[in-house]
Amino acid sequence: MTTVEATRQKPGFHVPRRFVPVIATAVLLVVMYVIGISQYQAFSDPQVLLNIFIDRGFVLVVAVGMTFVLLTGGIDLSVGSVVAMTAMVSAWLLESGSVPAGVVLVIALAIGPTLGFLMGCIIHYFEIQPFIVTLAGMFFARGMCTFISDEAIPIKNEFWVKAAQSRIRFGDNFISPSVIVVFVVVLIGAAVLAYTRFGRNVYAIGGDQQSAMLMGLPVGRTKIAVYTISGFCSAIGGILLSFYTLSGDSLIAIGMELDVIAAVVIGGTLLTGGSGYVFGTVLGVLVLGVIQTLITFDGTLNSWWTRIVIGGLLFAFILLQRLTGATPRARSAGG
Amino acid sequence: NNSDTGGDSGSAADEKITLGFSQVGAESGWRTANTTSIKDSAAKAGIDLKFDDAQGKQENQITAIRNFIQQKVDVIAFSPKVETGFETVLKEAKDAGIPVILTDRAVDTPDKTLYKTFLGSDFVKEGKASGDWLVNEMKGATADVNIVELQGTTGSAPANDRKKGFADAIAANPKLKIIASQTGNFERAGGKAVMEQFLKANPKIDVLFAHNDDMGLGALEAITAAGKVPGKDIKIITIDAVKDGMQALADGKFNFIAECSPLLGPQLMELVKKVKKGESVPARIETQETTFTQEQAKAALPTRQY
Amino acid sequence: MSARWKVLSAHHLFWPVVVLVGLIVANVIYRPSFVSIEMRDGHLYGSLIDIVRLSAPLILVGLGMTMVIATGGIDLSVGSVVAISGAIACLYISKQPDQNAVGGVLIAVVLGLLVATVLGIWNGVLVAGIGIQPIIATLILMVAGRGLAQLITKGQIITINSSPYKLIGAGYVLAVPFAILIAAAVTALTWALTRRSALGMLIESVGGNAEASRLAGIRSRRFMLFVYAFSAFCAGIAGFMVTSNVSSADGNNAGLWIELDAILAVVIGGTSLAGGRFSISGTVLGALLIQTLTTTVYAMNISPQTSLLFKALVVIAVCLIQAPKFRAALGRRRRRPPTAAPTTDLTKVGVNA
Amino acid sequence: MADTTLADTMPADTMPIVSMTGIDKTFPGVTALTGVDFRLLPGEVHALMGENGAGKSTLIKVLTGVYEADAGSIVLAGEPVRFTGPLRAQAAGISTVYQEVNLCPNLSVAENIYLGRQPRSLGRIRWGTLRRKARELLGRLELDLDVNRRLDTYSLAVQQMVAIARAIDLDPKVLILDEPTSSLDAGEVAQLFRVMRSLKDAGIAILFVTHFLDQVYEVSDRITVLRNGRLVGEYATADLPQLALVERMIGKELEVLDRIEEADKRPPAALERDEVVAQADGLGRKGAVAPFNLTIHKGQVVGLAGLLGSGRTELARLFFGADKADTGHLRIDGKQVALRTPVAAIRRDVAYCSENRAAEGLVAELTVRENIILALQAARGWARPVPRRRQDELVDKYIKALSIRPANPDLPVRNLSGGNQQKVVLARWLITEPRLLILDEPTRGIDIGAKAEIQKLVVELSDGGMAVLFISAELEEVLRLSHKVVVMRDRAAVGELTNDDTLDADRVMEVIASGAQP
Ligand SMILES: Nc1ncnc2c1ncn2[C@@H]1O[C@H](COP(=O)(O)OP(=O)(O)OP(=O)(O)O)[C@@H](O)[C@H]1O
Ligand SMILES: Nc1ncnc2c1ncn2[C@@H]1O[C@H](COP(=O)(O)OP(=O)(O)OP(=O)(O)O)[C@@H](O)[C@H]1O
Ligand SMILES: [Mg+2]
Ligand SMILES: [Mg+2]
Repeated sequence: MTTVEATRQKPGFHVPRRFVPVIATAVLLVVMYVIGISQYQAFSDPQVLLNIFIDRGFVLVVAVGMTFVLLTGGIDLSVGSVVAMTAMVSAWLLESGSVPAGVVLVIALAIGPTLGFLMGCIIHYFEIQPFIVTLAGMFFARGMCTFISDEAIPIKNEFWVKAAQSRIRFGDNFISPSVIVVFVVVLIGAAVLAYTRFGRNVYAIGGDQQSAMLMGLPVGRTKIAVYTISGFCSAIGGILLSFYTLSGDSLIAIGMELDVIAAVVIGGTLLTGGSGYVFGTVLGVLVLGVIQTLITFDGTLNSWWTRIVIGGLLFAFILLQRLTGATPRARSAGG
Repeated sequence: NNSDTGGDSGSAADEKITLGFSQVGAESGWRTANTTSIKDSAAKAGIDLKFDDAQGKQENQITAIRNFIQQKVDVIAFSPKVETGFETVLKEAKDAGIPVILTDRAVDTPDKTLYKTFLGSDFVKEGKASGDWLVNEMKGATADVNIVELQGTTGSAPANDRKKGFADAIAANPKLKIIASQTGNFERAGGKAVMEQFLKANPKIDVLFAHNDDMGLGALEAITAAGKVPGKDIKIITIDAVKDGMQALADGKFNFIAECSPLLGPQLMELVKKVKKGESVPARIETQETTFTQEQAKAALPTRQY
Repeated sequence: MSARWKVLSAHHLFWPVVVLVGLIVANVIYRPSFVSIEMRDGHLYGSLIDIVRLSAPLILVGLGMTMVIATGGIDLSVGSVVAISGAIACLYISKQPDQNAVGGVLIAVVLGLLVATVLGIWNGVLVAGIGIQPIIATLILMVAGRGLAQLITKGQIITINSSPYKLIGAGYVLAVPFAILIAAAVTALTWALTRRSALGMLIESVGGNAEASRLAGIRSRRFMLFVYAFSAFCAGIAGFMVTSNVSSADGNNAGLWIELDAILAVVIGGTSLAGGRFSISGTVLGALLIQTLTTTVYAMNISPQTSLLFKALVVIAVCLIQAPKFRAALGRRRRRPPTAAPTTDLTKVGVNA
Repeated sequence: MADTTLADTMPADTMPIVSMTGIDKTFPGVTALTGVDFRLLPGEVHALMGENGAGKSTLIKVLTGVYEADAGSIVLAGEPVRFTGPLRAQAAGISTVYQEVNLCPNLSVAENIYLGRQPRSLGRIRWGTLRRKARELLGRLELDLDVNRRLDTYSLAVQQMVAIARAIDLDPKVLILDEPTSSLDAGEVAQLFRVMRSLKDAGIAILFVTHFLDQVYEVSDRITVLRNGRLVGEYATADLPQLALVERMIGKELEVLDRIEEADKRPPAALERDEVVAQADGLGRKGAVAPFNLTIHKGQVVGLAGLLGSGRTELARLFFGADKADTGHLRIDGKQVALRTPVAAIRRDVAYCSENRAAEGLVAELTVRENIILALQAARGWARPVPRRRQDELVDKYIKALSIRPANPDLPVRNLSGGNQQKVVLARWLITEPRLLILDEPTRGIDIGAKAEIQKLVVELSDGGMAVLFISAELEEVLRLSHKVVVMRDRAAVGELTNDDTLDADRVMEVIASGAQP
């Protein structure tokens, strides 16, 4: 099968096959956006798109981390809980008032990567499946949230409030400072994957871990690093979420891991690892954001129809992507 | 079709009011009744309702509110998932000149100008009403009264507040003791499974306090299966007063229910109209709710809507 | 260490059993009556019975999940299917003039199973027919399915009062909870279906190497279609149990997060998420372990605030001691002197014994 | 016990760069190595020989830290070492091409070569330089590849060359090549040997594993022989005649060579009049094979000869329905069939033994038994399991017939050595008793004894009336076995030669080179 594929490519100009998924997602996104504009006047305001970045920025940051993990063929289910725990810890430390904001920031940002590092170590050294280890991590982080406080804690710290409420304006439109952070994370993530040895090792491990090991690549270090990175991205996401909601709440971001995984996969990353781009992930998050926005703009769906429609749009999207040949046929076997 | 929600902001007073409503989700029958009430009343009051279901996610609620602002609706109302975290977007609404009404839960902010009014029940009060009834019921108790508690979803506001209200009330009588307290996630299945173990671990249970009817109904089955008589051997207090709960109360299986009414719709639509006209409204409006004993339940049951 | 111990502890179910027993012992220490089983009103009554009964839905869902995972897939939609099948059955029964009529209940059950199986086939078509990654393919139904369940119940809890239906999840036959009997029967059936025929091996082959299986003439897609349908079918039965247990269908909460527990059970039972070899007994044990954990939280009155932490710790502990690498590391630390000299003899004895 | 003649084989003044002593390695249930000593000198090509499962690959993996030895010591350049992984070994100057091609299929050719060593400036990978260097390096090996293309779009043989390129470019002190030539054609082997000699002249020590005796004598200086995980001896190549080498590898007397002789006698080629089993009429697939005609008769062995990448595998796959043909027809037993899936082909008693056993042959998780009965079981359907007794019969028979070792049918097949795995795949198809058997490189990576065994088997099968389509990189083998040779070049069948007494390797080469039938 493999030998045949190459021969399908015709000579002359063609888009490299590996970019097809991302391009397909982009095209579909544009189509959806145009549909939105044609249906709802207010949709055409560029602010609608900016709002997706403002509202889903933290999801995007977490998704960048998840992209690393999925590229190695792993999975990280703990992200939602780590996001919540980071926000919770920040709120809790700030509430006590005795810890300066800078220190809180550092502590809160350290939790995610630490947990990620530990999970990575367990996954690598003891060869336990990532799904299980990160599921335990998810329980743990969520448990820590309620353990810290089972009530939501508001944040009144000046720095946080400023980060939450200041707006960077250009013309009629604006973004929040968080969006800048999001863009920085996205750019760094993309650059690391494309232009560093570490980034390429991530792809190599996703392609064939055994081979990567035999080629003398630092498999263990890389695997531990991706979970640490994912933890770090979740921590940043948690901080952004705490900017966004100005509070810590033990029940927030439940089920977020599935949204994030869905976004990354819609963006063309294969769950089996080895193939995908951060830019695709950005598009994936935008797709989910546009779906959500369309539904809100419509404003006539009741609760269950909302879910059914989200599921339906997800299906339409994945189906189109699959049928346009953007994503290769899923390998049924994991290895 | 929705071109009317677009650009022209110079809406005259007699034009149809557009209300953007962000619901938390549809996690329980109570919530669904709440949604239905709001939709029906909006239709009846001739208000154009933009309804959004946040799927239980606060971030979705904020997004929805932002989109309502984008669409320039006349009034925004929402049931905050938690008290915290809405200040920023409320400021944006205020800047855009769109009045906001809170339903069901308040928002924790020092700046009370961010919303016009808060319409909803008081969970602490519900817990307290339950506790007060028990204190009164157990006035003459000579021995310790063993209470088990079925909590709502850990960390959720109703669970926290009802627990607190109840604990405060029963502090009045040191004989009233909570010997076990566990979450049943507001579900019947959870209530049943937890109660089964309560019954096995504690030979003497006198009272069950469940944070909602559903858990109470689940526990009911466990109690019956253990060979005890609910309502007699073990007194049962719950909150909500949904139809099934009221039935159990009328049948003598429950002993007391503190109502938590989801039927905010009519009151909300009144407020929307007032707010739109610029009339002043009180900052806090409590939903009309009551408590039920077994006799009251029998009387009220035939007219129960949900 | 004796040779017999060696053989025993090398069995893939050894450690899960040890942890299960450990949990039960801990419970007994906390409350001695935990293991006592008595007859009450002609029923078996006791915490252990509760555990087995409550784990029945999880066992069922786990069995289906085991098959799916063996093909290298995953099924996130089982929770939604649980809710849908339960909702359909309860809705149908609630519409009957006589809810206690056995015929009506049977029709309700058949209806529920039919819809569940159709949903499973849908998943199977997405995965095997269209080639969508299983996790995403089933995520679609996970999201939309909850909506469907709510659509069926109109977002309300449908309460029914049907003693034949109640039998499924809360009734007793010959003093034993019927749910346990159903779970046992389905387990035996699954075992027979996969291990007495070649089905199990062919599924394992597909999961182990799909391309090699194709070239060996195995119709992989049919098997994939089958496992998703089977998974949904099992979830359908679980849906009856869950709803029957409390005589009501709750479209929102029935089967919520059961997919995670089921996957956990499968993995604890020694089936790899990468596909290939699967173990039915392992899954059953995994489900029992998870339910024991939950019941322990209730029975020991562990505060809701810490119960998730407790669960996290136990899960990681179970997986760690099960991991050969971890045991090897432990063994090395225990046996080897700090100056890491060649460990020839000891290790060799270990392997040969 | 080993008749080690170290003193004679080793120049007195050289110190071994690698010296392994008393290496033991056991896997659960299998003892792979017992007390093996091994010495590798700088500037030599050292052949490691032994039958399938003798422990060659295991010894290499112990050396490079993939496995941890249970006992024994390793000294590298005078320093005792114990590598915890290939990364460390690589850093210490040992560069290895393992038996199974070990590259990342999802990355480009260029990237595979430089993975972990990409040229950088300021930490940023310089892709342009990387591609240029890759092109240069492959150019030195006379490989003309699009370095930007994904590796998995190339055939196994090309992948093998890429792996070798990578290993060479690591600038090693020690280069280990575990069966590098098993999928290469003659030209490429020659090219590889040129490179090996120049590396040797540069003082690099090369450890080389192969089952081709000719290659051993062509390129190696010294030989170490393993048998059943034990050291048999260490010899200077010049002092060890071929027969003696085979004797030491196999441990039996010259029996095996008789068998090879026997296989060499092929039956007269007068089968063209016999019943037609399969007939391709303008069968082809765009981009894979140009339309071709080919008739295979009952009891006939048709050999496919051609250079690497000439499309032999693709042609074979069309006969099996592994890929769908888009032009022409295929007739089997006179009936026109459209093979859309392998299932259809298997139903018509066609069997295909893929060249890529890891990806397309074995199910690593399953046991030897299960792998062997897999195709038979698939054909019977899931509901009719092969009865246990019949399984035992069949499996035992073929474990014996193909001397699969260890002879334990319940071992996971992944624990078998490369050659033994190959035999398992072969056994799988033999028990289905096909009418047309397609063998794509069936003898790759198989030791000399087993190779003779398989060749004999092919002759026997064809005598028994089975039609065989036989692909091998070894022209000799093709010529020895087939009644008819189809020559392929540039994805097209360019000639069909009846294998009578006049046909020899030179003639075939001529056709391959000229691209036309003489
Ligand atoms: N990972 C493993 N687990 C268990 N047994 C193994 C493993 N790897 C190798 N073996 C066993 O060790 C023995 C030596 O295998 P090895 O791969 O070293 O043979 P080899 O000499 O390279 O043979 P070949 O020429 O077929 O490649 C075999 O019996 C094999 O079955
Ligand atoms: N020297 C080369 N340069 C570029 N591409 C090559 C070269 N050699 C082979 N290929 C590629 O390898 C593939 C052909 O593999 P195929 O399996 O058909 O060959 P084959 O004749 O079966 O050879 P073998 O079985 O010896 O690998 C094609 O994709 C072809 O483009
Ligand atoms: Mg080998
Ligand atoms: Mg080939």
